[in-house]
Parts: sequence; structure tokens; C-alpha cells
Amino acid sequence: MDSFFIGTGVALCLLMLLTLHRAIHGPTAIDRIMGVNVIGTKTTILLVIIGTIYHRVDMFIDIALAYALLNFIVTIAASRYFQQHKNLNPKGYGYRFPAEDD
Amino acid sequence: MIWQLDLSILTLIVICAFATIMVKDLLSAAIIFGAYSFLMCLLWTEMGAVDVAFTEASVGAGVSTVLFFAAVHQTTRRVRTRKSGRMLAKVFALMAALLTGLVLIIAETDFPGFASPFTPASLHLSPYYITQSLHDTNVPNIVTSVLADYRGFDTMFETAVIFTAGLAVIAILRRYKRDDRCDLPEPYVISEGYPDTIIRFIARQLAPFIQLFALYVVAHGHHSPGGGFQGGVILGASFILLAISYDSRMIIGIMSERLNILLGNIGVLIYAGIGFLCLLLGANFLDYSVLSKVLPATDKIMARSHGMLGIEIGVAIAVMAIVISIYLNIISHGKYDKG
Amino acid sequence: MDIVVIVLTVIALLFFFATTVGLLRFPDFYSRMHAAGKGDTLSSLVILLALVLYNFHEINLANLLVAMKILLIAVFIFMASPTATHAIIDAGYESGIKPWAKKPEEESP
Amino acid sequence: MQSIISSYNYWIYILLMMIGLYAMLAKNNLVKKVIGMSIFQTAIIVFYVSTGAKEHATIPIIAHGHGAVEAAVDVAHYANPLPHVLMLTAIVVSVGTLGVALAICLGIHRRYNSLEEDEIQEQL
Repeated sequence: MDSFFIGTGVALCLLMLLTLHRAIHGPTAIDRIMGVNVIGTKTTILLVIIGTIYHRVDMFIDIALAYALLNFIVTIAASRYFQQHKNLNPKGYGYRFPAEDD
Repeated sequence: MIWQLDLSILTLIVICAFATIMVKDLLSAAIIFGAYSFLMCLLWTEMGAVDVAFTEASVGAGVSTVLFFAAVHQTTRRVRTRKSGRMLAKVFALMAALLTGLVLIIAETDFPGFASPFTPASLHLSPYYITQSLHDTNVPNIVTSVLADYRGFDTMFETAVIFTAGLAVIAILRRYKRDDRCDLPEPYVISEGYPDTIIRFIARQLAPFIQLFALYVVAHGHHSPGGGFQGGVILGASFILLAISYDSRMIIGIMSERLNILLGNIGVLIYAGIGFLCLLLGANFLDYSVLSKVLPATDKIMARSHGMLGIEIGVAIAVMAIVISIYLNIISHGKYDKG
Repeated sequence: MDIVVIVLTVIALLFFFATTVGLLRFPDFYSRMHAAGKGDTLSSLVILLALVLYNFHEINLANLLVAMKILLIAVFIFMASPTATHAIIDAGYESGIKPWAKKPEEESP
Repeated sequence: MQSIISSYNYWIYILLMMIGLYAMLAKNNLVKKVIGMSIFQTAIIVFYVSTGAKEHATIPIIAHGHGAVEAAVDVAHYANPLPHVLMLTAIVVSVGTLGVALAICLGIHRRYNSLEEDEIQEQL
């Protein structure tokens, strides 16, 4: 059963790699926020899985609980500060800026 | 350690680090840095360092990424790209980095293998801690007992360093006069709050749970991962959540600047005060076993455990106050009015 | 009991995979967010249920505490994840990202 | 395969250190430099925690430790707690240094209205 959970963990890491593609390549900053949010949820799951592999879930569960609570803060902060940056780039495209003209 | 997960997480970490450096937008760089810190937390959990992972979880998700967002929001997102110039600097930096890497690679051949139980680092001092911690202090979490008891001096001055960092941020950014001679640049208007009912409601519901959980982390740090640093950061993060979803004026109403600095002082003073109490009772500085003279119904071993709890509370108060103070200063550009 | 755990985990992995494919393949921000928000929440809940069942193999107080804490994580994910999705969508909408349309000449100025 | 596993952590820490150093030296933007500094810090933490890992060892919390259990504790069975302690405080201090660094960036931006190194040098 341990090897099954290790396999699950590696599969989640592979899915994280695919999600990381979205987080890195954008195209807009808001896509990246979305990708990081998905990675955060997967991290919470992986923490519990690692605890199960170590056979001491009661020690790892607090970290996962902290993650489930705090992952929210990153997303809220990112979306709030992104939203209020709209004066700077009205289209919301944080990736390709027009040529500098100052 | 689980080597399959080790390899995959480390590979992801390198990709994240590259992307953080290469991306051409500061907000995006901060976001990818958040993902980098998530992966770091996973790596440490996988290597068995649960307390480090807990610290990274609370710091990376709650504070440092948010500080990056706040700073980028206060300044600018743009990274100016130049077609020419700075080529020399880049080549020089690349050479320096490669040289450092080369030296370290050569040194790496002499390292003991990863995860070997016979490395010099785990042969001299740590066997004593592992075998004697429960016997000496009655604390199963060895990291807590080493942190707060065996290496108490170190932790006290780390707390003092954090306190100094908070003072430095206030000294750099805080502006007391209403019209400062360097005013904010025009397009970067500091906004007022987050006008969204759903987010405000959920944040209001979640904040008490986060605070309760933080108190649990502080109090239960003897038996599970956690302790003063983690609990303090999570407490600070709960206030940051409220400040993000409402407005920082609400937080200033609860935790005014005066109260914040007072709490930071009190936290460090609790730590040092317990040390001086031990000194007054006739033992060494921070030797908690002598506290059994004042605490009722405790022997010398339990007194060490209770003394650790006392200093963890001090650390938690200091860290919470400093985290909130740094965030409020950065988000309001030192004006403490809104943001 | 192990069979149930394996089945639930595989279902959750399938949902995670569908989420990731949606995240990569959908044409615009809103539809990607649609995949990410729903699939992620559901698959986390399913896999957490599997882990609860696996860790609850014998009934005593410590296992009960662990199961309660994992369920608490599920509750927090259930509260926080849709809110985060809402916040991201709201930020994207306010910053003026246009929804994808089939005719590209209509959406791009 | 065994040799890769036994030194992969060290290679990665060297690579992260190189990335951080390159960002600190070559990047023109101050916030990018701060990010490079953070990556450099985490590289060192990876190294320290790697030295504390042990094969077939569990986390450094003694199992069934409630109450004064006088069972013999096997050293090889628990990971080395000392690097964990050192790095735990290092992470919290890194938040302090990050706050100060970002505050300095904000102060520079307030004064010179730019975060680019060469533009600030022109104004000096």
C-alpha cells in the first residue's frame, strides 16, 4: 500500500509539472495566479500523502491544515493587488508590455 | 526520505527558480516565487524536517509572498527591457556563478552521500539530543527542546533580530508628517479596501479559526510540529488576511502602531525575563529547571517543559507584532492611513 | 477497505488529470478557471476521503482525531477554494479580459 | 541510480545557489535582486536540511512520547534535529531581511521613482 501512495505522490508531482507550465507561460498574470492556486491545493494533498507514507499522519496533518488555511491568503492577495493595478495596464495583460515611450 | 518524491520535487524546484528569474514582470515573478515556496515546503516535509516545513508553510504562504505583492503594488510591475548594454555585466555575473558552481561541484565529491546515517553532522552532538531530550525535558518534539532549551541563547537573539528588522522597516518607511516632501508618484493610487461581499464574509469567518489554530500550534508545539515562530507567523497572517479583504484601517483600529511596538517589546521581554528569573533563582541564564521553585507542583523536568512554553509564548507575541508592523508599513507606504 | 481506498484515489487522480488538461487546453481565462475551480475542489475532497478511510483502519481516539482533522481540511478547502476562484474571476473580469469567442475578429480590436 | 540519488540534493543546491547568485549580480531590477537573494537563502537551507536527512529514519518527534516513557530511543531511527533547529530560525529571520530589503526598495522608489539600477545611477 505504501508503494501505491508513493506512486500517487509521483503522479501528483507530474500533474504539478503540467500546471507549472500554465503558471510560468501565462499568458496573463491572472492565469499564473490560477496555476499557483491549483498547485497550492495539490500541495495540501501531497502533505497528507507524505504523512501517510511515513505512517505518522497525526504529525503531518497540522502542516496540511495550515496550508489549507493560508493558501487562501496568497490567492486573495494576488487577485486584489492585480485587480487594483488595472490603471496601469487596462487590458490586464501583464506579460507583454508595449514599447516604453517615456 | 522518499527518493522518488525527492527527485521529482527537486526538479520542479529548479524549473520554478529559473522561471522566477527569467519572467519579465514583477507581479508574475512574485506569483511564481509563491509556487517555489510551496514546493520548498513539500521538499522539507519529504526529508522529514516537519518543523522547518511548518515554518516555510506559514511564512511562504502567509507572509513573504504577500509582502512581495504589496511591494510590487506600491512600486511598479514593469521591468525595463534594454536591447543593448549590460552585456558585460551579464557575462561577468554568469562567469562568477559558474565559477562558484565549479568550486562547489569539486567540493561535493568529498561530501558524504545524501541520507547516509553516518555523516559527520549526525554523529557528534545530535545523538545526545535524540536520546536525552525526552529524559531531560519531557518534550517529545526534539526540535522544540533543542530550540528553546539547549540552544536558548541562539533563539533569544534570533527573536531580537526579528524585532530589529521590524524597527528597521519603521525607521526606513514610516512618515509621520501629512505632506512629505517625496510624495507618491501619480498613477499609483493606494486603493481603499476590497469591495466584495463574498470575500469579506469568508475572510471574516475564517480569521477566528486561523487565530485559534495558531494558538493551538503555539501550545501544542511540545508534542507535534509547531511552536512560537510558526504560531506567531500564522497569527500575523490572520490579521493580514483581514487587512487584505477589508482595509488596513480596520487592522490599525485593532492593532495600533503603539500597541504593535509594545507587543513586540513585550514578547522579547518575556523571553529575556524568564532568563533573568532563572538568574535570580540562583541558576544560569535560561536554565529552566530552577523554575520548579516558583511553579507549584512541578519537578525539575516538568519545569523545563513549562519554561519552554513560556518563551514560546514570548516568541509568538513578538513575531506576530513584527509581521503585522512590516506588512502595514509596506502596504501603506509608511503612512498608516489606508491600503 | 484497501480496494475502496484505491478506487477513490484513482478517481481523484483522474479528476486531477482532467483539471490539468482543462487548465492547459482551454482557450481563454474564464474556461480555464472553470476547469480549475470545480475539478480541483472535487478531486481534493475525494482523495481526502480516501485518506480518511485509510487512516481509520482501527477505531481508537488517536485515529478519530486524525480523521477529524482531515475532514476539517476538507471543510476549509470547501470554503476557501470557491472563494479563491471567485476572487480570481472577479479580478480578471474587472481588469477587462474579454471572454473567448469563436470568431477571432470580434474579440480582438 | 544509487549515485544519482546520493548526490542529487547537492547538485540541486549548487544549481539553486548559482541561479540566486546570477540574479543578484546580473539583474537590473532591485526587486529581482531581492528574489535572487531569497533563492540563495533557500539554497543554503536545502544544503543544511540535506545533511540532516537519514535513510529509513522518521521525523524527529519521539513516537508515543506522551508521559515519561522510559523506552530506549534508537538514534538511527530519527532524523538529525540540529540542522532543523538552525534552519527554522533562519527562515523566520529571512522574513525579517525580506521585509527590510523590500522597505529599502520602496524608499528608493519613493526618492528616485525607479527600481532600475542604471536609472538610479544616472540620477545620483
